[in-house]
Amino acid sequence: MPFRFLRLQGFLAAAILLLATLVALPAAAQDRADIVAEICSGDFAAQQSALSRLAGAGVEAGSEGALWARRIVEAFEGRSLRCGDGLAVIDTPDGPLRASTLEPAEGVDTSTLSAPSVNLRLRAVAASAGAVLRLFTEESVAARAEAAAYVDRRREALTPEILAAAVERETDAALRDTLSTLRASLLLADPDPVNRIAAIEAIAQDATLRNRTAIAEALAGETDAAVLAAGEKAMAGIDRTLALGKVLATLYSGASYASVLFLAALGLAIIFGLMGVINLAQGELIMIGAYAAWFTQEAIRAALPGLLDYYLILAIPVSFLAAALVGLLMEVLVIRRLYDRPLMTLLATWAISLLLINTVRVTVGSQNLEFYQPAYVSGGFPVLGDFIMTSNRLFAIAVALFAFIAVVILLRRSLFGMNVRAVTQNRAMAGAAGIDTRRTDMMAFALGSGLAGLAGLALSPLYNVNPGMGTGFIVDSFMVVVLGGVGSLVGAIVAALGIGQINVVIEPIYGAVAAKVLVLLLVIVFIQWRPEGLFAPKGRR
Amino acid sequence: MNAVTMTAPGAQAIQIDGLRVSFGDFVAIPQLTFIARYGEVHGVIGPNGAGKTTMLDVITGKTRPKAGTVRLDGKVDLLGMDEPAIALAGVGRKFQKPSVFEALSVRENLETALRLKPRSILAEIRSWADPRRGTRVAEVLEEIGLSDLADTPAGILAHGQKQWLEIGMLLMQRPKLLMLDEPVAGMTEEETRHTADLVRRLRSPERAVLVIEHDMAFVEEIADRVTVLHEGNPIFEGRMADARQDPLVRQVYLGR
Amino acid sequence: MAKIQSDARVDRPLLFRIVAICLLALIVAVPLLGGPLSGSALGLTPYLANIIGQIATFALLALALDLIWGFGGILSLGHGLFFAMGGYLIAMHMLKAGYVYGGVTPDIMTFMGWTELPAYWFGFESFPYAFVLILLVPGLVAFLYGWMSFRSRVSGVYFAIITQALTYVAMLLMYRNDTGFGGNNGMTGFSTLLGVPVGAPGMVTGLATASLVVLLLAFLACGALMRSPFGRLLIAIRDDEARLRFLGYDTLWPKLAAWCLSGVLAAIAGALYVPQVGIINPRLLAPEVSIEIAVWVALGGRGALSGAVIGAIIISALKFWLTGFVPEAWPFILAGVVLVVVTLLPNGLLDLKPQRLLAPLRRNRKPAPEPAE
Amino acid sequence: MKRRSFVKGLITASAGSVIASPWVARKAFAAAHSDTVKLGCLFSSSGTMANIEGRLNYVARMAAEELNAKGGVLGKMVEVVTTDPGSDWPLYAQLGRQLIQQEGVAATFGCWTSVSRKSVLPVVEQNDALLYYPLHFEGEENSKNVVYLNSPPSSSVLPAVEYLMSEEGGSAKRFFMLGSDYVWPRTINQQLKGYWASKGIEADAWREEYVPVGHSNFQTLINEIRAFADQPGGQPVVILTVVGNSIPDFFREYVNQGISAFDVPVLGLDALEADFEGLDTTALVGHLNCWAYLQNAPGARNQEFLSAWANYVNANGVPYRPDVAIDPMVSTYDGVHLWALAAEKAGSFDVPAVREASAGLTFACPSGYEISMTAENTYVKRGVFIGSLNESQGFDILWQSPDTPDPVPFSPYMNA
Repeated sequence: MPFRFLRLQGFLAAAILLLATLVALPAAAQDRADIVAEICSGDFAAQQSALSRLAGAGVEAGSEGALWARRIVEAFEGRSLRCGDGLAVIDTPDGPLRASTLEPAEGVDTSTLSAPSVNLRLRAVAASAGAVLRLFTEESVAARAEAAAYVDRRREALTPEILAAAVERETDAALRDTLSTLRASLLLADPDPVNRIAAIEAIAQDATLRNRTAIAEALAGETDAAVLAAGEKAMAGIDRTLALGKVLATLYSGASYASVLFLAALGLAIIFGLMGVINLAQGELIMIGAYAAWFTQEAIRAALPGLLDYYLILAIPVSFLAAALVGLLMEVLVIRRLYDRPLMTLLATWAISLLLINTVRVTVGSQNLEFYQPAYVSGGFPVLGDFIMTSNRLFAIAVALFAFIAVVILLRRSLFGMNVRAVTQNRAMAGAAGIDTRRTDMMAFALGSGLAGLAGLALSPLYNVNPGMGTGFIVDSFMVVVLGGVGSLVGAIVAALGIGQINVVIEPIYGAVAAKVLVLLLVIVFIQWRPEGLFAPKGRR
Repeated sequence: MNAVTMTAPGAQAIQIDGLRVSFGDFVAIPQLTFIARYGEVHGVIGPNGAGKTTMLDVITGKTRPKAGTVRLDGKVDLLGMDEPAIALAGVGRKFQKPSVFEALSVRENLETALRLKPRSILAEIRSWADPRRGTRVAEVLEEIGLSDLADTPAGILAHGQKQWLEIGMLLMQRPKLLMLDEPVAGMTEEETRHTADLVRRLRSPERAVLVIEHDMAFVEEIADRVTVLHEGNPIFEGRMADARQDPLVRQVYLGR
Repeated sequence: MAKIQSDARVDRPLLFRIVAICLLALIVAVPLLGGPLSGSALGLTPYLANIIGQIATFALLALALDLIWGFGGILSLGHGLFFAMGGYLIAMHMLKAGYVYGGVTPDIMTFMGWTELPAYWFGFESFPYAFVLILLVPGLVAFLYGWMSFRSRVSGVYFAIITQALTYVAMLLMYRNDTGFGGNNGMTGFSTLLGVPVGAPGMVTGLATASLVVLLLAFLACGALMRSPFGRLLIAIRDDEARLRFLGYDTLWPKLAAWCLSGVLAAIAGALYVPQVGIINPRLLAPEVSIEIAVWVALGGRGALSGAVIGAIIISALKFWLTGFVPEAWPFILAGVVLVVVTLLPNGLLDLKPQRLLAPLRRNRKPAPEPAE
Repeated sequence: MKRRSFVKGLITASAGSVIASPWVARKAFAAAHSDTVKLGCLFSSSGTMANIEGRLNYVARMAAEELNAKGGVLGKMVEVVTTDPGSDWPLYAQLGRQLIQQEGVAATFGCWTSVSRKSVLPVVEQNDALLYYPLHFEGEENSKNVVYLNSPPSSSVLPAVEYLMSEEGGSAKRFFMLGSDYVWPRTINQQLKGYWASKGIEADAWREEYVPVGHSNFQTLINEIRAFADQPGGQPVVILTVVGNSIPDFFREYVNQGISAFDVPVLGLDALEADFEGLDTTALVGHLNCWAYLQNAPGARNQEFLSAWANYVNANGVPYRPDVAIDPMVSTYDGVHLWALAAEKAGSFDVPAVREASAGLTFACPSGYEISMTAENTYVKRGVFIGSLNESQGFDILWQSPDTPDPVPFSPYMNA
């Protein structure tokens, strides 16, 4: 269509003109001063164009220019670039530097200058430009690869020309391929259909909904049959991956929710399931575990800051023991007297939960605790399509598995486990056989409490940690234990997975509350129908 | 010690055929056939886990078997009925642990125990104050020897007295089949002797009495006939004196 | 006052009479001191009259729970559900009546963008209709749930936990605005009750007196019922349900009857409570609210009607006083009370007979039995 | 220290129970201190709102100390009576009744959520009392018994949304509204939908979702946000009206799923400096909020306020951070001073007189604006800030209004 072609030509001409100005500029000192002045101008459009020019600095001026540009961009982003009275300096700990020359600015009082405000748009362009400049200035391949991955996501300051230059300069073969693909993907509106097809194929390599939308939008005005065919094929491929990713994401969400439920319920499965004690303070033991983790973090921060990254691991015994100790005290002081009166235990443990919540509240305070999030519990990694595996939930799943295996081994293989099972099956016989049943009760209660503490640790990267955090878990965890079958650990894990999975399937359709309501009602009705739960312990009831 | 004379067998009160009970993988009773007759006191003995209590659970409707039949008077199929219906059909059971209504007086316990067949519960509780009921209560109080304690709350009775009260509650019902699960467990010698007297008096042509017990001497004293159960199988049936001589019984139960 | 029959099993005769007489005295005193004599030295401020009225509804609620827990041995940790039902139903009546007759648009219509109230609000402007529903809806819910649970022999701690879960479910549902009962906001801004503006001078003392009257009537009626053969049957169920079944009683129906009665009483308490506080929201369905009801009964003494009433009065009066005054201390006091009762006074304050004051030193006291698992 | 106040509480409680009736004690106390005037506080120091709401008790006390240092109001010392409604909405009504009827406070400062305000409203109206409410809110209410210290949507939310839709703000075209399920988010979103409809934006450009108050698991919802954002139709934004502890929970999951403010910026209408105390905000930089005060507000008046707060925290062992100040704190502070000004002007503590004297009063707010009370209703005219979250858990000012716009209680977009 000739008209369309003309328009495209016009667009291209404009683009080339713009490019020409871009490429021709940044070398001279005067240009640098101009760019800085534009950034300081406070005029949105001027700031945007200045940042784009900075991004192109590496193409023309090589490393030296790129280094300067990077310095400016980072100073702008970090708000250490200060402007005022026709002056622009970078504030550094060693004193201000003139922005255009990076020479010390003697006698400039930075407090009279202000940082230009960085709105979201400018920040995006600046971040993109910064990453582009890292491609040109970083020495290590890894750092450049990291920058490449970043510009792949943030393309505001990216042009095919810049990438072409980057590809040319690149020494690492693998990274060069990555950059070439990236460059190809920028040519979605290229006049050459071959380039457009290449762009579609490059984009389709990362099968996300966002990229599918990009291809679909590009195809909207497409006339070339080959490009259309390539686009349809690419979109079909993305659709398949997305569907698979969605299934995986649902499974993962379900598993992660199940791990939370299971962790919260595991201690209860011991205390209620094996010992028959209704512990309404179970949620507060979770809270104690989380607080113990926080105190560990603070202790490590103070004493061994180098190990701070590992505090969640180091806190495992601390959280476990802290909650176990609280549980032990509960058992010795109160619960021991009430084994024959289950309903009174219920009230007593509720009172203890009230005490624990409020003791923590008046001693530590009611605000959320600040947790340092090491790399292994923050962020996530894309797996397939739009499915991102978040690390904090992965951590919870790992701890849940670890706790499950440890408890199974403990109960099946250790003398203590044998004692517990003997006492729960026939208290009198176990006592006659020489087992100290009181001590066994005490230890089993402490174990159940300790496991709740462990749950607190594992949930601290996921939930707000404050004195009331435990109250939300109690109904859910009872439902898990009762549904699974009292006394059955396998039952608890199956019940948790079931509840978790059903929940995440219903949630997107009817919302979080309806999902929870439906699941709870299902469990309640199920228990009416089969009071012994999914996995009833075998034997006479 | 009086030897119990063996009388001619009466009509079958309860008849169990081909009974099989299992819990999950655990088979409590593989295949049991058992008969208790009117006019007899029938003792059931066996080591722990022999399936004695399980058998009572099946008869009273507490446990559902996997296979087999349980008939009362040769015609009433108890397996299709729930616990209250079985009780109303004439099966009374005393639990191992004394089970009385602790907050009610001895008299009220007995009044409550008289539950008549086709009436509604509402009609029943209205008639608790009926004078005719009072007569029956007085009889039973006499029978179990608690007349003096009639207005005492059951909760403060001694262990043995509670057991007798519970037996008395069953007597109120005039059951066809009376089952006593370890009636003398935990009793003093004096109480045991008193209980033995009571149980002997319970023998009547309209009633079959089934006693499950660990105490050999007690069984020997009261039972006309004993069945020895081992892992759910009857390995002996006959007189207690003969049971003591039986090699198989000696091996599994007495032979230590 | 007519002769009050007493039965030591149901209550301590003297205590029962004392409580009844005190309630009667309050019924006379509150309207006098809150009305004509409000200016005198002993005069009641509206604030205090209101508190007395609220506490009366709590005592009624405790009475309801004691029927089923103290006498039937069935612990419900979900009585907040019935209480809230009564409250919501009366609130719906007051809002709808204000809307239809007074032209006051309920907030919920504004922020939900509704032009009319949902269909299930139909007829609520009529008090008789609302009143019938206050008896019917909780009764029906109690019946359905009780029938399901008792039939499948869910009992003891299972029953307690499942009632709690059920209440929790109701709370989640009611917190949703889409459910149509005001969500988190609940209902407030009532304008009239039975044609009288809620801000009218006699309203506070009137409601308080009404609550006291209902409490006294319920107290006497429950006392009579528990002394009747039905009460004895209920006690027999508590003491040994299995024994009773093996004697030929189908325990489903007596339990169900007591459970429904208890639910309806709790709903009546809720219907009296909400007009006095002027707001209801799903908070009443929170698990800890229902547990607190059980604490009242446990403190006063299970299985004694006067105990339940006294327990509710003591704890809620303490709470009213302390939450405004030393808020941090209240949870500690409540928790302390529970722990002391549970470990040292298994039958609640009723253990505090003069001759039992040394009781904690004796080991072998027998707590009231709990139903066999 | 909190602990000390607890011990003191226990002692007082046990001492108090010796005295037969609490109201006797109270009357005796009041008689002995007849040279004081009482102000009541209804802010929760426990429950889901405690983390942010609790600090307002202390600000009210601080403002009262300032008044007392200058000789009190009308010659009387100001005494602040605090309560703890425990984030339990009906309890606000109960305690409000206690403050007004039993304590006889001259004015009450209280409530964060609109639910709690709606709960107290009948109480203050029936007793003709004054409630100073320090939060920006949904409007649609104009009671003569409430002083609305903060802004209705027309002068807070709408400017911020307009900014997001402007070229500079990122030309937002599509909107994901996520809120806690109660009156404030519901009403705000109603108004926004009316506003967008009036701009000719189609209904398929927005989505509306609600979670229960206190909701913590945002995994599924953030998946949905991502799916919404990746669809065609232009720049998406999230209008976040969740409250309390849900705010940090939301942002934590947002970061973990790798969504940045560049991709989908979040306008957190209730998000404050204090909500991010427990979070590492480096990955959250650029998300937005809008308030009538931000801690980074320029001007000496703000520095004065900040150092007064820091001193007060350090001197009294207040369990909150000395270096964090949030809008509702400033609004409460303004409220106490506005009340004092009105009482001085009226020459009386009587509610009708104070209310009448309030019209037209001005006060130099720490935000840097000269705020003033409207004459035709009990709203306060304030400036507006749009903030952008920075690395250090604070908000940089992106935009601020040139003056103090007139508050519009009833939105024209409400049922549009």
